[in-house]
Amino acid sequence: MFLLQILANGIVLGCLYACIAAGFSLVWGVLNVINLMHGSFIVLGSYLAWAAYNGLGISPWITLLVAAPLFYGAGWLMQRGVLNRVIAAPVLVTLTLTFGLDLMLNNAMLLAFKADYRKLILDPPLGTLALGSVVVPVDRLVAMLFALVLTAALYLILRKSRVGRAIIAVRLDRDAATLMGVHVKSIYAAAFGFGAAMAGCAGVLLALIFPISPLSSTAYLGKAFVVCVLGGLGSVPGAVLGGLVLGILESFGAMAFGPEHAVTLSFGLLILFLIFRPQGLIGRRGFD
Amino acid sequence: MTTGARNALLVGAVLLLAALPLVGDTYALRLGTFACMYAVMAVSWNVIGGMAGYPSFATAAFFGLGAYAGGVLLSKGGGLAGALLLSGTLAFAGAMLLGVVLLRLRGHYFAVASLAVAEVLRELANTATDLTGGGMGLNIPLAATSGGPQAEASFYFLLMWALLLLTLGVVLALERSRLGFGLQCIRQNESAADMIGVNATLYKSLAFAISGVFVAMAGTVYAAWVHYIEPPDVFDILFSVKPIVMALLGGLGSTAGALLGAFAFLAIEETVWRNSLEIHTGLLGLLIVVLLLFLPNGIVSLARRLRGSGASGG
Amino acid sequence: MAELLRLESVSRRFGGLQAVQDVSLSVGAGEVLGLIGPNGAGKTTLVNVIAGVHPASAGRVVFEGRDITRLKPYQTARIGLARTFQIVQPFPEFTVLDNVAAAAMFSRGGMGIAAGRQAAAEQLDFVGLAALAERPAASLTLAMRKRLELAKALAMRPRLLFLDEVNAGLNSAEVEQAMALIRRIAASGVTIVLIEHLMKVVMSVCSRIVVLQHGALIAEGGPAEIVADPRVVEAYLGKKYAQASKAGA
Amino acid sequence: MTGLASPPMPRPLRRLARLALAAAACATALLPAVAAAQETIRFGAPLPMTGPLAPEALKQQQGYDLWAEQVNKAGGINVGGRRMKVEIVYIDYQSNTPRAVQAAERLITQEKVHFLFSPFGSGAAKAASTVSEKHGVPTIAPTASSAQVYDQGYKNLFGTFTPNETLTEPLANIVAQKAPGVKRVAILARNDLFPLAIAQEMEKSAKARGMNVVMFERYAINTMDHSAVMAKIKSVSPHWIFATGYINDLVLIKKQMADQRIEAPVVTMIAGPAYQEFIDAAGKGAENISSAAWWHPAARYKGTDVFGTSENYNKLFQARYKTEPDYAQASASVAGVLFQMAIEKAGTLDRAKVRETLAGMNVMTFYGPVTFGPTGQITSLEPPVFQIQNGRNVVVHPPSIRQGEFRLGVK
Repeated sequence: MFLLQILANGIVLGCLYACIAAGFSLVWGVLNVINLMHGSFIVLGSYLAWAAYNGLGISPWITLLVAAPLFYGAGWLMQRGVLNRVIAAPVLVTLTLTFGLDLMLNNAMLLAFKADYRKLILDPPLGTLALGSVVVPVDRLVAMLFALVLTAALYLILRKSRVGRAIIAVRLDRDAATLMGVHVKSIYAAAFGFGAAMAGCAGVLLALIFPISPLSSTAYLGKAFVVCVLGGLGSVPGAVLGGLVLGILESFGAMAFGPEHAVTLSFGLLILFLIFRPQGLIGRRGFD
Repeated sequence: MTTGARNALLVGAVLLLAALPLVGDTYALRLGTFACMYAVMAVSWNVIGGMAGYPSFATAAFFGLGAYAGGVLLSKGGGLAGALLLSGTLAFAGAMLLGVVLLRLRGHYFAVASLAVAEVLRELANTATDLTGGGMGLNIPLAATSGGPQAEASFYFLLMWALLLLTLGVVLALERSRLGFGLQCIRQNESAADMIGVNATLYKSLAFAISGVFVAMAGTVYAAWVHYIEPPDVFDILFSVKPIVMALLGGLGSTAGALLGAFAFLAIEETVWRNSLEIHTGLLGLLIVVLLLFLPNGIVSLARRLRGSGASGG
Repeated sequence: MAELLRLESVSRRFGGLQAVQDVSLSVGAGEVLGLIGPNGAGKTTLVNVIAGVHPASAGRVVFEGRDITRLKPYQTARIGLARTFQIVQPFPEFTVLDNVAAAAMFSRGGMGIAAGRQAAAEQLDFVGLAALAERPAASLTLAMRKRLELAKALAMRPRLLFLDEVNAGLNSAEVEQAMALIRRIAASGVTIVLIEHLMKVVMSVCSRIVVLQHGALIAEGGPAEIVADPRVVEAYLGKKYAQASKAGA
Repeated sequence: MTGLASPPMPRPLRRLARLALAAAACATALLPAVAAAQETIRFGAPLPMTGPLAPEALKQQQGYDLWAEQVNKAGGINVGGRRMKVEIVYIDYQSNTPRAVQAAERLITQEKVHFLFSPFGSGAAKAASTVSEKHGVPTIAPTASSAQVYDQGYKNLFGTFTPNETLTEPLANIVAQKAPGVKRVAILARNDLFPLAIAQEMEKSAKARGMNVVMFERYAINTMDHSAVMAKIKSVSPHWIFATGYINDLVLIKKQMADQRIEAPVVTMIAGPAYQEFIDAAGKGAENISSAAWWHPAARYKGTDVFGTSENYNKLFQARYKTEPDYAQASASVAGVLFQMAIEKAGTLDRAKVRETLAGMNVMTFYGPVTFGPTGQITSLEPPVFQIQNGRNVVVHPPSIRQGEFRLGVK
């Protein structure tokens, strides 16, 4: 029955949402900065994949490996150069500042790539896979798997690596971390770098599925917001859970109320969670 | 120069603006109307953002609500006065109700929730097709002003200008009132304010409502003025961000700063838009970044710093 | 003397932590009650419960015969209950005068800005801060800030005043001045509950003392009795000293 | 008022920033535009050069520029014996309707243009028409087909797209004739003025022929993922899927239909398949998708305008832009042509006279026969229906310019 199909759509979409939101949630959780450029970073990642594939014939899977360090570096520099000045500033300043930066980034992309929609069409198209009555496009499936791998990688980095532990320490208690000899400024830069890298890689994956244009950055940002609040701030598993919940809810919601209500549903959910459960589904005041 | 003198100077300047219809052509009047509209938004936002210290991104929601509430009444034959009254009361009541729930949040959470309110309202306007025309937009009939474009442009300019005066009157009185004093307490230390008897929930909701009522009325005037509105235009996120940039440009916290910031912002935006076809959005972004990084206290402090005097204005 | 405040088996839990446990207590009008106990005994939490910052999980708080258990902080402030903060909480950008004026304006009866500033000037004279009226609160020394807290509390024309470690961090000369001030406040008819660690202050100012440990009331009585009570000594200094004091007494 | 802590910053940089900002702040915004040179006729063209509608704006600009170049090459417009050059003044309104209205007013009052082209699309054209009506400036809308655009009783607004039903009626006829088995129709429309209006017309045309509209859904602007509604379409198993939107919406919808292996005997999309960009992006999936538009390069009209015949227009366009023209570019060019013919016939630049001539016009152009109805919308076109067959648009109706047979089955 097609309910299975809707569930499958919801799950695949949910994993993509998780990948979109994980980096955003990390930056918001650790730096307490809402990065409105997150959507544009994702679109930039898509352009990278498109340019690499159409220009140099490099397949998106390889571009993925290149995108991670590239965006990490870009994010690191942007944080040290610009955002570090306003880290302690009230939310008003940081939110408006990233809004201004996003205007610049979006306009630059518009000039560089023109506004027409670009499409990354794999030469041997991956086609679709039928599992019983459920039909799933292979490109989305592969993108979903990579998305999960990426999110898991971020989770492991935060858990196992030195810089990851430092990021968590800063998130839990900035002053205590400083006393432990953690160089907070470079940790902020690292966290922002990881956030940007996640966005860039998500962009590469999304290039396979959606048309690429600077104008879809707001759509990605909207999803990142909802998933991040749903799942719980700064929590990677929270992002995965939030993504899945949103993906499934949107799929079934669109069926029940009609597709044009999907946006209303997601933002309505956002408000409800902000008011009644700001720490999200599984997020805690601390870290997960 | 004390605050009182500076406020009087600025209100005087606004009064002078009334002469624009005599001297300006329809385009100058259009710019003047936009300037007054931006000023109403910036001054109103300052009540919740500057005075109470709650970073509201709901200005677009109030503007869109006013545009559609007033627009629907006008398209069904209602008078302009009735439409203004309707959108004003709707915004005030809506803000009070919403405020009780929304204002329990603080900082980022409040900012994001207020941002989401505009998104939800826009989608509701988009889907309630039979009431609002949905994605097909709403026709608002040409108001019965006889006379050519100059007369109509002057009419709407003076209407928006009068709304600005009303807003300034209320907000300047508020600034010196007990409510204004209480809001300052809340901004500086809300728990201390609680302990000395300030009813923070009520005061914050009142501030949120006042920050919405005149913006909604401006939305109605806007709808009557352009005769055709679509949800994405009147619920545009820029209507939430620009007033904040104007308040920051003018110097956060003071009504005069917001007013000055609004006119300065319009001048910059118009110059940038007029002279560069391709990169004006980018330049607007650059303005915001430069402003926030190098001039956090806005033009008011700029003037003071340029004079190098230690005058304790504001 | 008439009973001003009565706690009927009040307790407060934060998740698993039982911060205040079944406290029953009554405070007479005009008294200076000392509320003492080791750190973390739940003294400040008890005050927060009474003031409505954290509503009681169980039991009742009765003030002047009226049940105020469910009232919010701003409501208790308006019926004559005032408190100072352990960690000083000024309005940084306001002047000293406006800090006190705010308290006068929004508390009992409430008044306009001008009247508020007038009342504030009087309170500043009373606590000796008149000279610093126009200075921003953020620029005051710790001792001066403590006095500002006191002035703000007095500006609320309280009937019951909670002083939460007003003397913490002050040197001996400043403590002497603070004690003189507290005596003058008590003399003006305000009932005071003094949360204090400095025994010198407690012994000389308080008419009755109540001891709290692990959120529960373990002793009540005059200053002399309390000091000798083994349970109190044990709570502060541990068992060994308690036996010694019992043997020695 | 200490406000926010100002960041640590080297002194010179801060002074530089302060000066730059102060200069910008007092730059006078109202500096009047340079006085218009007398010997050129200026046409105002507000376009969404940035923002979501940028691809569509590019097409309009190509149509206008081609016309202006041809006219100036032929010596300009003959205004009562005097030859005058043509100049098109562009303003970008960032796909934001309020700014489109402001751009129109700026073109009229500041740039002193003689005549105006409407901004892109039905919504913005309608909003801007109020300004040109107030100033009495004849305006031609090359890309506004919904009747609702012309329902405000304005005299100065003309449109070169015939109403939406002139597209849906021939489509419904052909499908009823060629595929009598088609009974169940699923409609998916973008929640926007033109796409929604034409979807509603489609519903009427389908019901008029006894077809059962089993689904009518709207999708929000900027929707990225349609998989939910695809599942719904699959559940109603329609014979005919009718989707409306702009190029990127329709490319996305076609791909996601293929993603879920949705097939149907007839799939029609409006305002997408006519464009080469759609065919390139949709790839093999575009095979047999039908559509309709107000003009098609296969047209063979003999006009009395500067381009003359449709073939000549194709040739000139191909030479200039290296691709075949589609209806959007042709409509923009004919808007210029109609202004030219009206000015030459009226022999003056007087706006009222030119408006009179336009209203009463009955001419043949490369774009087809042109007469305007009472509301200003053109009524004389017979929009061709076409289908994508092995990567090319093939006209299947009207019979006069037919290039191939209507085929069923879209994978």
